[in-house]
Amino acid sequence: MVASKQTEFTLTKDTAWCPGCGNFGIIRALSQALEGLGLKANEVLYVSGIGQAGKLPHYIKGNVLNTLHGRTLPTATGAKLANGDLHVFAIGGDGDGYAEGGNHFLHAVRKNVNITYLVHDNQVFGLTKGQASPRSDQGMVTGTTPQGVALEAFNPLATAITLNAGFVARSYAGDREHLSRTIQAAIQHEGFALIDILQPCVTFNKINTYQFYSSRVYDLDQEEGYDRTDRQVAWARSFEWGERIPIGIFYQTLRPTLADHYGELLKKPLVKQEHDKNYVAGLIDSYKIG
Amino acid sequence: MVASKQTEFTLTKDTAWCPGCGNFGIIRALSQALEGLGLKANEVLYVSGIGQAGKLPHYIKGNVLNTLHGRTLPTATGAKLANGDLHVFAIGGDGDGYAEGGNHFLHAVRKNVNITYLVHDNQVFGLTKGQASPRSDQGMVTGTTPQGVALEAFNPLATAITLNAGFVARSYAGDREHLSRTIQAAIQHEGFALIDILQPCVTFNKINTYQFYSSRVYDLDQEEGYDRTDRQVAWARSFEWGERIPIGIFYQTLRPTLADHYGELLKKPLVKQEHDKNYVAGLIDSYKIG
Amino acid sequence: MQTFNIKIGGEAGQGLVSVGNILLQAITQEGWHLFAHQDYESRIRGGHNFFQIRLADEPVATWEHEIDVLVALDEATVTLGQGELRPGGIVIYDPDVLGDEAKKLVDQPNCFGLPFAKIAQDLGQPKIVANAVAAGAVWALLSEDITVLHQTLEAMFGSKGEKVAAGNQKVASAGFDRVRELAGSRPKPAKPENPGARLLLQGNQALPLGALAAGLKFMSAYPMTPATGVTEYISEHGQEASVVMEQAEDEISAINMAIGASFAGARSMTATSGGGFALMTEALSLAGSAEIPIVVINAMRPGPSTGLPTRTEQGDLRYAAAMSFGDFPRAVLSPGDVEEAFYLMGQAFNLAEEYQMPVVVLSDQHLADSHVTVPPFDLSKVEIRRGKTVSGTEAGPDYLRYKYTEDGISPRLYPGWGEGVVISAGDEHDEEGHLIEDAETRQKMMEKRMAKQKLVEARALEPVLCGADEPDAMLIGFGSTKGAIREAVRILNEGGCKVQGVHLPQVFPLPESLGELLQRPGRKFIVESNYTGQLEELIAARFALKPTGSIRRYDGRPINAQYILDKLRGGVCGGQ
Amino acid sequence: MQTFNIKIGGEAGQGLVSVGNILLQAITQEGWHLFAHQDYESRIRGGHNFFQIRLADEPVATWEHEIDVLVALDEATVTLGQGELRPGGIVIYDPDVLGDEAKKLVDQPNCFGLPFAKIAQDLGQPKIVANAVAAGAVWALLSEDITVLHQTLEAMFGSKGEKVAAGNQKVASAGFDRVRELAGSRPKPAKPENPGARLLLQGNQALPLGALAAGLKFMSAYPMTPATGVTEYISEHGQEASVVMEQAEDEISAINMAIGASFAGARSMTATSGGGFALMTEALSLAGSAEIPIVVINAMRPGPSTGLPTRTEQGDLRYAAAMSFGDFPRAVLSPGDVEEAFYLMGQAFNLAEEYQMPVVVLSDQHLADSHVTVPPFDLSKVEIRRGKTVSGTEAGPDYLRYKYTEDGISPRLYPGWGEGVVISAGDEHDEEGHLIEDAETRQKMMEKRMAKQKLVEARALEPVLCGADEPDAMLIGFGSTKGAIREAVRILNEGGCKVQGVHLPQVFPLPESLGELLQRPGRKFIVESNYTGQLEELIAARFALKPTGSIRRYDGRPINAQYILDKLRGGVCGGQ
Ligand SMILES: Cc1ncc(C[n+]2csc(CCOP(=O)(O)OP(=O)(O)O)c2C)c(N)n1
Ligand SMILES: Cc1ncc(C[n+]2csc(CCOP(=O)(O)OP(=O)(O)O)c2C)c(N)n1
Ligand code: SF4
Ligand code: SF4
Ligand SMILES: [Mg+2]
Ligand SMILES: [Mg+2]
Repeated sequence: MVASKQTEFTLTKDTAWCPGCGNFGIIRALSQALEGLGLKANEVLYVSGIGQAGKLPHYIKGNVLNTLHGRTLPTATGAKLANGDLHVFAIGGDGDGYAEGGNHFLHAVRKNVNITYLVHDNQVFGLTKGQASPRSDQGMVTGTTPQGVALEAFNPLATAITLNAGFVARSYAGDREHLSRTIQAAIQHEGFALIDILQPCVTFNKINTYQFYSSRVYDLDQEEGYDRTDRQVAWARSFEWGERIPIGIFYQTLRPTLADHYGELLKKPLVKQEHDKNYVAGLIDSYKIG
Repeated sequence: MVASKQTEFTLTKDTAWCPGCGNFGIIRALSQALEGLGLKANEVLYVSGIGQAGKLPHYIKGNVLNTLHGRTLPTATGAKLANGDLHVFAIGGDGDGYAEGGNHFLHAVRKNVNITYLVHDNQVFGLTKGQASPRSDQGMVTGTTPQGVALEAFNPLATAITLNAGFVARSYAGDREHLSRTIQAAIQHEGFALIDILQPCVTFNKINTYQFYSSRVYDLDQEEGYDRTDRQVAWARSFEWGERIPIGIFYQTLRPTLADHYGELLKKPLVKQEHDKNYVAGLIDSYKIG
Repeated sequence: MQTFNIKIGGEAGQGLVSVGNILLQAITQEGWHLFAHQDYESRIRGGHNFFQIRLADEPVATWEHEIDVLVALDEATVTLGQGELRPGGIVIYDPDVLGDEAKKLVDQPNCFGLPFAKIAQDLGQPKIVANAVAAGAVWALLSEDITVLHQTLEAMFGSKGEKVAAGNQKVASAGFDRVRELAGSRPKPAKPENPGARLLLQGNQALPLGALAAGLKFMSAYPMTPATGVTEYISEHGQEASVVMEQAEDEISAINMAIGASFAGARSMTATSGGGFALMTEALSLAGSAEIPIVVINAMRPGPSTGLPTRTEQGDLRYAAAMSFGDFPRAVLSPGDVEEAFYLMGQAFNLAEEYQMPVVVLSDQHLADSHVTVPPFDLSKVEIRRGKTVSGTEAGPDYLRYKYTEDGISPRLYPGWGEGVVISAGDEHDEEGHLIEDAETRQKMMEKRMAKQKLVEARALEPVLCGADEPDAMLIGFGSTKGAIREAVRILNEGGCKVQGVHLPQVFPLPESLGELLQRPGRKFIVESNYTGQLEELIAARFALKPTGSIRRYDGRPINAQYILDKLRGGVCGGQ
Repeated sequence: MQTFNIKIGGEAGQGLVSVGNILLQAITQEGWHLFAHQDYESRIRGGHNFFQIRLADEPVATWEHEIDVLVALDEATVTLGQGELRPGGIVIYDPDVLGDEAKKLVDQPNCFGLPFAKIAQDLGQPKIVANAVAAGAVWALLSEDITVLHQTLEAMFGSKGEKVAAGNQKVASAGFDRVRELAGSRPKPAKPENPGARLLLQGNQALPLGALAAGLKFMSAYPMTPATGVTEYISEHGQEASVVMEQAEDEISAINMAIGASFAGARSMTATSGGGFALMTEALSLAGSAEIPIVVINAMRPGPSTGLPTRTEQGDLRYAAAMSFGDFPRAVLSPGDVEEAFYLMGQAFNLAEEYQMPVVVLSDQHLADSHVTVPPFDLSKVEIRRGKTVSGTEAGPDYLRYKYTEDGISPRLYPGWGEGVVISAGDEHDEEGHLIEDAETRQKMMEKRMAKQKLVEARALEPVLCGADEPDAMLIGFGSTKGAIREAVRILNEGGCKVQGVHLPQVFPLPESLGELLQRPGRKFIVESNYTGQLEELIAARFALKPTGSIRRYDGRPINAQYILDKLRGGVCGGQ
């Protein structure tokens, strides 16, 4: 069955992305990662937001829930709590995740549900034609920031580490092997895993291009002495953004997941559990008088 | 006019708070801070959320905008941008600010508008009768968490520091002098200033009581060698929560505020600027043909 | 029907809910039917609140203005409550909490002072047990025999140890004896002959119980009065009932979590009130487009905005019916009482799953917080219909989530349950679930979805009628006005009018039969708790008919029969 | 009226908007009136999009199905566009982008191949200048003289340097000459005699321009198609127009920021589309309760949910009218065309400030993205009325923000402008603005607020009529169907029918005079771009009247006159 395994996650040819978009690198890496782990398409659920990134699940095989702009994380959380057998991905852009979805980002990290969150970080709102996102560099001129972006760019890695996320990584759409490997590690991590993926947007982001990244990124995993269990070190390192930009797993730690907290109840997928009429009958009886 | 100054911010006797509530300490400290700075009630605007904390502005003199649960920060931001002459406070509970309002918290810090944000941190949802808030201790049993809170408590200080807030402080409702001093420093800080105020809720929080805090809090400002301009040190210190709990200004740095970014435009309060009909006439003309 | 009304007033934190609850239990145990409602402020301590119990020899479903016994735990109760006293009504007050002015007011033969706390303390009990003194005092006016009250105290406090129960009993006896002494022997309220077994519970218990009975598997919510009771109920029983109840960071997260769980195959719901509901509406539109079943309880309180958080109103009807942007199938249900609340929850889930759409259940503070005695719920009447689902084998590898079908309902497969994959989208999509741009598919998919709405409309829940069959006048309402309308109809018919009551358990889409009813001769009055007449508007929008008159209330207090009769002022039959 | 239609089709990123814009400018400059609309997919590159220009010798306000010139930048344009060609219509295509099948389709005498890119490159110009080749080619069918097109290119590209402009002109000439060669000399479209000065702009320019003219001071928004144009417009001009435009992290923040600024005294607005609007509705209820003026542009696109983000629909009307939970004063305006869009923005702000309430302006993708030539806007007609405001001195130290007044409008003081303080609340409040719990104040405050709604209703914007005065039939619509209805009415009347067009610039509350119009004899047809007939519903809700027939579209494409006529199929007068 090697043949079938290899084609489980083949990609659709016809996409709505611009030629050269970093999203192609991401979808190829994802496909490679899933096939590498020998997963079946019907075991995988992609919960997507709205944006260019959010279109990804429509170009690869698997279950899909295309939700609202900014709402991938709660929706993915609900789906995973209901059926722990599914491998659940939340997939969206940096606008989706860090602007509209910022509050869910904070609290999904805290909830520590066992899902993998892929953020296609192109540092702009792609689908709406290039406005500033929380990840845009200070000074970047866009349709909504003609005087240049005033705010410091949001640091998702530092924020996740501050919230004690169990798996915090950055990868790069231009490095398929690294990204595929990182996705596999994220899937294998028990708990919430964030991968912020540097994704060149060839149409709207003329600053953070392939060229920009290719000369800057270096792999943390290969840094001698880097200890990804040291939270403070990871936090500090996540601010490095200049001539050198680290990619890799910044921080990893195991914490009880939300499902663990539910104990016995979630030992078996909730959706496969029977309805206990007797318990309800007992509750009704507790109100009975006379 | 000393007499009038002393009564500018006198408090209403009749409140809807429980006797002994930490909110009394906060309102007294606020009144003291404002009078100490010689402010006038009509120069001050309190933008409040919904919750027990959000009732505060109704018991002290000043302009008030009682908004929605969780929406103090954007509303205060809009008011301040429109009239920079107002001293604007955003006032709300920990549920208001870190649950419902979490996204605004992230981005208000980033925007760095010159407002003072007071969070009455009683570690529960007070007004709705004691459910867990993002600040509740792990394991705390409440109406919505009969098995105990599963999540690690949210660390607002570390998060604000991660987002490079310019003024990050914690104070304690039981220490009026400290709180009043800290509020004054926050008002005087140019930019967004957060004070997370430890506030005993005598009705619903039986863990984080006056007794709990009184034996634990110590003043960072009095720690020899503590350097509040060192971001990493501040971040690390903000996680200290046990036998000793630091209060004081954890981190302070000056960054351009959002108003600075608007440059000339906001040199004079927006609301006091005239409407420029000529500019509009010119715009219309730019579409004219024939 | 003979009724008897007890009103207990005091500050928040003084224990009036506790006095109320003791009495509710004992009164029911003793054999009466009852209806009890609450009025409280948006604060935790202080203020002026009350708990009002109406007991009767027949089932009752609304409250009365006039009071037979006023129990004053604070001064305000004496000042405010006196005017409501029926001739011959009795006041039991705590002299230790009254100021001089109030003391003058109670200087009357029907007013009896009992220093509740002092009595308890004198008997060596903690102050908090003063509640039992008050309960005992009231009991003396209800029964010659304190046994049932003692049993109730035993049942309620037994788990806290024998001493606690005994202490409560002792002080209750003291209160009981004292009032018998002061008030002498008086005729007692009439009792039903054979009341049988009854359940005693409130809307905020019946709704979640109905959800559990209907097989709820997942709930996520963010607290908001007056919906919090539902959330806390499911939190409390979730673990044992095999239900996940997860508190969310906000309402947007709450509904989207529930939608995610529902997509995965779990019966899911959330509960909130106006402001939180507003935040959920975007996701309701998603559920409409992606065809994901979801049930939302919106427990209404007076708006706009934060309004009066602890009072009642029916001001979200128009908004709930409009629901969200764009056109998509939906239903809005409006239980009128505790019993209906239980059964309608099952209907809500069935509708949501059979038509794969959002269903809103409109509750309100009056329904949520009122206690009532009802016939025991019949679990065998709760049918769980999950609609057109397919097994993995039936679905096969080429499953189409949005297959075009005649009735517009596409068979549902849960993701991961078969070889085929499930592709759902809020973007416009084709049968498979993938995104489309062309006009033809868009039109077909809209028509597929909206075909479901025709079915929902065709099987809309029928109006619940009472009173005259060929009436001269009709009183029409929805939600928690049901009991008030029913009682007004009874009184009017007893007075010789021919009046019919029409309660609408479903307000959107409205049943066709309502249009037929409205076309019959006779005057029509629409009764509702909002300013603009939102039900009236929905009826006009659907049937192009306007009523004869409107009875509305918008001061945050519940409508009762007397309110309706006062507003009608004879105009309903005879007269004008 | 004589019209001529040009359709340019291609992939996103191929520059068809650029071809379109060049032609729009030149056509207007040459003296025609025009209407141009766009159809594009929710993607940045690829797909199939078009830009369609209708020029005429009279003002035009809608589009036609039939095309005189089809310009194909891609293969799909040839395949899909052929059927729309008028007899004698011409196809200009790029042979280099066609496959064999498509090549067969263009193997006809009316089809002319021009390798746009190649022509540009052969003339030493970059590929991107191919757009000017296409523009020149079209121009050959419009005019004998290329001067105006050359001037246009100079005006558009002059700022990029002389060489760029000259290069564009050179290749335009090549396209022009080539088509004259291939197609020979043909009669040219008729021109207006004296067109005078016209503005050429689109809805997404007229709306923000109207806001600036009305004295906008503050805007905050989060991008969402098709409202983003408004946001980017204010971003671009804000600094110079003394307006703060701040991008928000989400729509909730956007509207609350704007409300904060408005409270502080700045005319404020936000703009969004369905999903974002849903997220804003909670704050609309706050604005209603706290009586804070706010204007929200909701640019509609087909829902439910994400739907078809770049297409058009009028499916949010019901939801916008319901607006939020609870009852509060509000208005919903619906500009029908670019000119009305400009002036209605001023009305929206005046309404919002005079009645201290939220006002929603419903735009849609068709209005937002369509270009049209209109008479120059008259700034002197834009009156800025900020309503009942008081100076600090007038207000005095005891200013009451919610003072009871006869008309329900309490004088507004901006915080910090006087000695008195301004206390505003979304919680129910007293005259001062402090929180209350009692029924009496609640009722009075509701009545004070709702008194304003009566005024809003009494001065609702009148229907805009066209066609016959005593008609046999009426076509009624709102928003961007205005032009289509107007044209259908004209055609029907020219055909001997007596038909009247009724456009509603205000859809909530509806003007009383609409009820009178509807009560006149004759058939009534309601025209709208949604599935369920939302305008029909609002009319029935208000006037209890149902129309004779409904003309609806819900495939995401705009209604035009032909669509209306096709649906009427003679039923409007004579016939059935
Ligand atoms: C509630 C809501 N607000 C706004 C939008 C419009 N919108 C769609 S995608 C998008 C931003 C896309 O940016 P990002 O999430 O970074 O994704 P990208 O396209 O860059 O991959 C926005 C603002 C929407 N669909 N829904
Ligand atoms: C949108 C919305 N959701 C929920 C509520 C209900 N609510 C009111 S106050 C509150 C929480 C209060 O907690 P916190 O903000 O910590 O303030 P506290 O009362 O503890 O001072 C909640 C959930 C609301 N008013 N609006
Ligand atoms: S706009 Fe940017 S992110 Fe979107 S598809 Fe094109 S290159 Fe990719
Ligand atoms: S409930 Fe807690 S926070 Fe609220 S007033 Fe009482 S003590 Fe204070
Ligand atoms: Mg992006
Ligand atoms: Mg709190």
